[in-house]
Amino acid sequence: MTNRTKPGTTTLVGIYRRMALIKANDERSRKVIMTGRLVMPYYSPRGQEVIPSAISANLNDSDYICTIYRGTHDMLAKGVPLKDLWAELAGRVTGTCKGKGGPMHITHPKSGVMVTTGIVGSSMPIANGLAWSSQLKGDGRVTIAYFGDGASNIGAFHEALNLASVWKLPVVFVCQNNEWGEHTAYEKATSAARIADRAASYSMPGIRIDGNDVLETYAAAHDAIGRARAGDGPTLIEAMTFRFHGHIFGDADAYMSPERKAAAMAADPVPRFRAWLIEHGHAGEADLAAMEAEIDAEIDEAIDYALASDFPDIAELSRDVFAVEAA
Amino acid sequence: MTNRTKPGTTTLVGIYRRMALIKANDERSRKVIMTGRLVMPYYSPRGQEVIPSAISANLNDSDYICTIYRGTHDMLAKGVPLKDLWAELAGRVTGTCKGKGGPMHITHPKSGVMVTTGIVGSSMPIANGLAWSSQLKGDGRVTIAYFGDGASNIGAFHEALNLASVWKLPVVFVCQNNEWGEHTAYEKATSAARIADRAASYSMPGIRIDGNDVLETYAAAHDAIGRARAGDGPTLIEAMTFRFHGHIFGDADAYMSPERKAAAMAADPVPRFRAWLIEHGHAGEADLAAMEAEIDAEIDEAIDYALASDFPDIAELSRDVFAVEAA
Amino acid sequence: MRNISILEGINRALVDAMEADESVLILGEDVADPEDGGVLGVTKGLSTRFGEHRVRSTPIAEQAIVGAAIGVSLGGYKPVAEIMLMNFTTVAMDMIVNHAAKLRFMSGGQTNVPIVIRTMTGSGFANGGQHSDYLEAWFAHTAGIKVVAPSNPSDAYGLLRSAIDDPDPVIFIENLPTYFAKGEAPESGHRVPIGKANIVREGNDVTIVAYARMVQEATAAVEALAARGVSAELIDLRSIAPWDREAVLASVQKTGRAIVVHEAVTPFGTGSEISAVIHENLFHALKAPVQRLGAAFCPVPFSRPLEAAFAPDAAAIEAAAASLLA
Amino acid sequence: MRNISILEGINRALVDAMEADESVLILGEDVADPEDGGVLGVTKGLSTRFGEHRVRSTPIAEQAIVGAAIGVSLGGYKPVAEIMLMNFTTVAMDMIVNHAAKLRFMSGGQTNVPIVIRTMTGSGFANGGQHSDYLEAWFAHTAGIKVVAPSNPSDAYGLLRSAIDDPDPVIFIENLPTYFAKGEAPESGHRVPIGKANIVREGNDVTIVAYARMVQEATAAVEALAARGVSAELIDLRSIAPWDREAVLASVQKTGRAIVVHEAVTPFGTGSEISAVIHENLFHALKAPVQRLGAAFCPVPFSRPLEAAFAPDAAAIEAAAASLLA
Ligand SMILES: Cc1ncc(C[n+]2csc(CCOP(=O)(O)OP(=O)(O)O)c2C)c(N)n1
Ligand SMILES: Cc1ncc(C[n+]2csc(CCOP(=O)(O)OP(=O)(O)O)c2C)c(N)n1
Ligand SMILES: [Mg+2]
Ligand SMILES: [Mg+2]
Repeated sequence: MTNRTKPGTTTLVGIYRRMALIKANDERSRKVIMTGRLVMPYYSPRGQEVIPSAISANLNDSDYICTIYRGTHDMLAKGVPLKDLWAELAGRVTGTCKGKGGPMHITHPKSGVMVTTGIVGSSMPIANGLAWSSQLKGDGRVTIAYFGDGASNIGAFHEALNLASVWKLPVVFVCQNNEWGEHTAYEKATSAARIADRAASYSMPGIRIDGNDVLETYAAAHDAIGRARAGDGPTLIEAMTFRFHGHIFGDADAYMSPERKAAAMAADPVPRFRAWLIEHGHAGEADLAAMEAEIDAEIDEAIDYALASDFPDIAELSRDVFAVEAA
Repeated sequence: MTNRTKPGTTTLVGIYRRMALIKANDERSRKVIMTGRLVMPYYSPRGQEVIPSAISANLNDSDYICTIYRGTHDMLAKGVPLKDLWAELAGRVTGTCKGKGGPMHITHPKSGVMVTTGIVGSSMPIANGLAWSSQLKGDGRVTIAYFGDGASNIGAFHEALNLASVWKLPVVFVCQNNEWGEHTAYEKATSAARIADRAASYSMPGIRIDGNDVLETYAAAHDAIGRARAGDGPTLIEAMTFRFHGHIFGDADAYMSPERKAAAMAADPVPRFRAWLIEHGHAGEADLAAMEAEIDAEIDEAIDYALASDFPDIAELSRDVFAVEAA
Repeated sequence: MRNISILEGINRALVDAMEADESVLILGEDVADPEDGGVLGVTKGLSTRFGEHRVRSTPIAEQAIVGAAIGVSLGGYKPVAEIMLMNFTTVAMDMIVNHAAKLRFMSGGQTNVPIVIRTMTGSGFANGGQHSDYLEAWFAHTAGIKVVAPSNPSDAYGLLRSAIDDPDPVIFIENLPTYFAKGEAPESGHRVPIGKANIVREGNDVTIVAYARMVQEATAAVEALAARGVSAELIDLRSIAPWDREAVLASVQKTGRAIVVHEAVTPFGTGSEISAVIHENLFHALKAPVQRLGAAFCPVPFSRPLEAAFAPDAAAIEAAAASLLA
Repeated sequence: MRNISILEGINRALVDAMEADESVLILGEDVADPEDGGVLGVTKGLSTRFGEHRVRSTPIAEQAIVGAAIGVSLGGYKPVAEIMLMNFTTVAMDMIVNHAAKLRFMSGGQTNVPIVIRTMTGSGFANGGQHSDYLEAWFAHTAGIKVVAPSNPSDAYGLLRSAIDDPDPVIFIENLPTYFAKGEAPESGHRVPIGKANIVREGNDVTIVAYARMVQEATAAVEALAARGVSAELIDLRSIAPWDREAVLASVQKTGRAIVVHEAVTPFGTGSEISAVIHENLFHALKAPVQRLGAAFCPVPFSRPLEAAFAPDAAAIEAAAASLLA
């Protein structure tokens, strides 16, 4: 790692704050569903905290991301406010999308979260278009397309990476390889030993990194985002990680090797990075504990706010279908 | 080239016969359209004769191919009878498809031509299924999926190659790289320097060959087909060639460099291989001239047969939609 | 006879079809047992019983799935492909519409595509705008493909067996919210002919045509109407393409009034076709115009009260019937 | 005023829109001038005039094309994406239906997708089963997307300008066999409002509703009917979603009889929707049931006599009108 790509203390602590927020938010989400306070399909990103946290530390508010049903971590790392998010999860009119989109379709342009999609592979072609708009305007923005390992086998991945390369778009394709696509193991679905190797098909830099390693992820993102901003085109980053929970809330994970899962959970990147920060003098235990308490309070507040908010009016069914409401 | 993959005289002359047939048939097709005897969309394969001719020399009648709108050469090389073909082009009830499919949808299971498609990329996913049927039956058949360079940028290509590799299917993907997809040059659409390199994305052997060179094409096909038959999975062959005429009959080719085109036509693979055969003592000038005359006569006969055949009855509109005709 | 769920009915139909015919295959995401026999277990036990060569989990690649199904059917097999949710057919429309539906015709009858595409959908589970659409009208508008949508375990079994028997492609639509709805178990080997409706309840005042989950809502409506002294005839269409014109027309001939209910949005939906045909054929027998009841014309909303108001329910059906009779 | 072709009308609309608004972009296969401005030259001259950054030829990758259009529109642009033939929308249905049509609603109105998808189709050019389908009913059945299909150069110009102005996604359907049909040139800046039909000819005995190439066939039929003393009113729908209910209902209120003509197959087609709505609204005013005239229920056949018999023609429309009046 060059010095250029070595983050300073503020940045490192900022990354940790994102990670801690994602972890705490996930734990609360599962509890809130378990206790029946909310009903929603929930795709836990637990275990994948590092990736968007380290990437977002290289992004501005005005940079764009397109993410997927699992992307709560990507959204939080990019800055979607907790209250707006929770109100959306609760289907309330105060939510990011007035409750009409729900967890799989969080949109929050103010923080650059332009599209959240439930269709595997579809974040990538749209990310290209956002990147094209930046290329046209010369506004220096970068677009991140998040997707999973399973999504690297669908047609949209191929079409999008090819176009991005031919048009030299300022986009970074970030594959969060958590080894599973629903219940199917990586090897059973994916013919490439490494997804990063697929970048060669598009004459695009491709790199596989340990997506649970903050410094490695930060550096790879820094390089790729820098390339994009400089007009040097797209990059494919394959960030290795592991999904701690079932594909969707309620999935008991019977298909997974318990040993593999236990090992991954034992190597939980969040406490690991926390310890590293303290060990390397970037933060004190008390500071981090205070930060975590603050996060917990914010989440509490957001949930209370969400659950106290109104549901949208039934009339919303005919609004936002078109610009002008049909008579 | 190993001895194993060096074709003998009968094979070589057989390949030439296919090439001569394709060339003569193309010339007649364009004439027949020009003079208004037939109205049909026509995608000339002129210049691409070697590829299916050398490949088919490695195939049995029972092997399958899936090809595209441009694939008259692929069909003829695989053995679709001229009369049935021409009757289809003329929309007659004696045609391969009773006139209902037309040039873009020639189907002739007896010679293994299972699907001809007008949708870019779609030959590949279907070829996988045919190959899967052979794998299940253990019948030793191989399926060839023909497609163009432009098609290597569409989603179906990616999905099909990945599945074929994961399932180790007995299929060979043959990309006829004629440097153009409609009016768009290879480089403007395709981010890989070589399509063959894309095979690495699928842990599949990939080879770029001179598709206008009979011996090289024969050898590559021999290896790939052998691998497929032996249960060793798919191969991607990128066969370099050049399209002598416009994308479709009537296209004036304004977008092409006249020099490049002239050079390609000057290197016409058909007379070149003809000369080579004579030079190497595989055939005499008189033999080949007689063969060519025979081909011409066969084409004449086929066209006459086609034009003398009846059109299908209007009642055919409601037949073959389902197995049982709707009342 | 013991009760089973729709999900079990589907599972049994697959088991019995695979048992009866070696050429029956299954493919789709997560369908094999190492992958739990599907995210909801619909295909559970099949790969263990019949082998992973006949029950294959696939990559997430719907074009490749449907393409493989088409090709293997051309090679003599009868594949049942699962497209997990109906909205995901959108990435495989070329394979379904340009190929599966057309190869028989375009080949002049030389090749046919005896595949079944099982897919699932339905609002009510808070899955939002990209996971709950009913798109049956698209396929019904496509020559060369059949569409069925059962509403109970026995029909699910019988229609799936018929779909697998069928020499042409069939879209088999399952409904998520009623997967665990129980009903009478079918006898093994039971068939429901494609194109044949089921008169769930006879009546004289109004005909209600429904399918899939809407049959449950309509059943409740019919009971409520009966309590009000209205005799409604309920037809479970079961097959959407082809649909049972004879049964529907005979019923409306008798009642003079009809309501068509579906969960897809109303405009350009299957209700429009059925309404048009009823009007064309029973112009003089009709006492009032046919009513169409479909979902609100918007994407499926997430928020619970919006989702609850999205698709027709028993109350809406009852109200429509009452207004027709007013 | 001088005559121009539909193709020229489209080209001019693009030129004028790009001239008027820097945010208008064009993308699609072969659309730029090094690629001849499209295989038929519809976009000829544009990249030379406005630059290849605004008029971009793409790889053959319709998901990537529509995806890029969606994304760039989220970034503030107004792209016009060309999907060369309507059958190729089948490989981009996810992008069109799950994304373009839904993002405004799913985002609660925060984002919108002001894109135009130009596409071309139509039987009559011997292009066979995979190049000639009319699929407008699919899109009309999708909440969040508009569909238009002009029949003459002036409407082509005016509708395309309106489609580009529109803040929501619009499918703009062109017809191959009438690309070179001439008609009055529009004034620069002309707009045809989306959702507004054109009464091509007034009449009292029967209303004929048509769009795209069927307007030409209907025009011939109307003339033949006039010669027989039948006064037919011809409505060129122009917009299919939303369609002009007011105009159609007012006309049928007057005539009491209606025929709906389209080139798509009849079952579950747009004619079914229009028929259903007419019956619902004019139950008592109708003198006879609405007739639907669509293509034969099969894939588009290649053979010339079959293709000629596939879609409705003037004679069929005339016969339908005569039978309605009999
Ligand atoms: C086109 C499509 N096919 C199938 C699905 C169902 N599905 C939802 S998530 C998922 C697995 C995706 O795996 P991966 O891309 O690795 O992402 P992860 O969920 O592991 O983050 C599948 C198959 C879908 N949403 N879209
Ligand atoms: C999905 C799809 N998009 C676009 C087209 C229009 N089209 C027909 S042929 C062609 C070019 C294909 O180029 P390539 O794959 O190189 O094959 P070639 O024609 O050169 O043999 C295109 C764009 C199509 N048929 N299908
Ligand atoms: Mg994954
Ligand atoms: Mg090519």
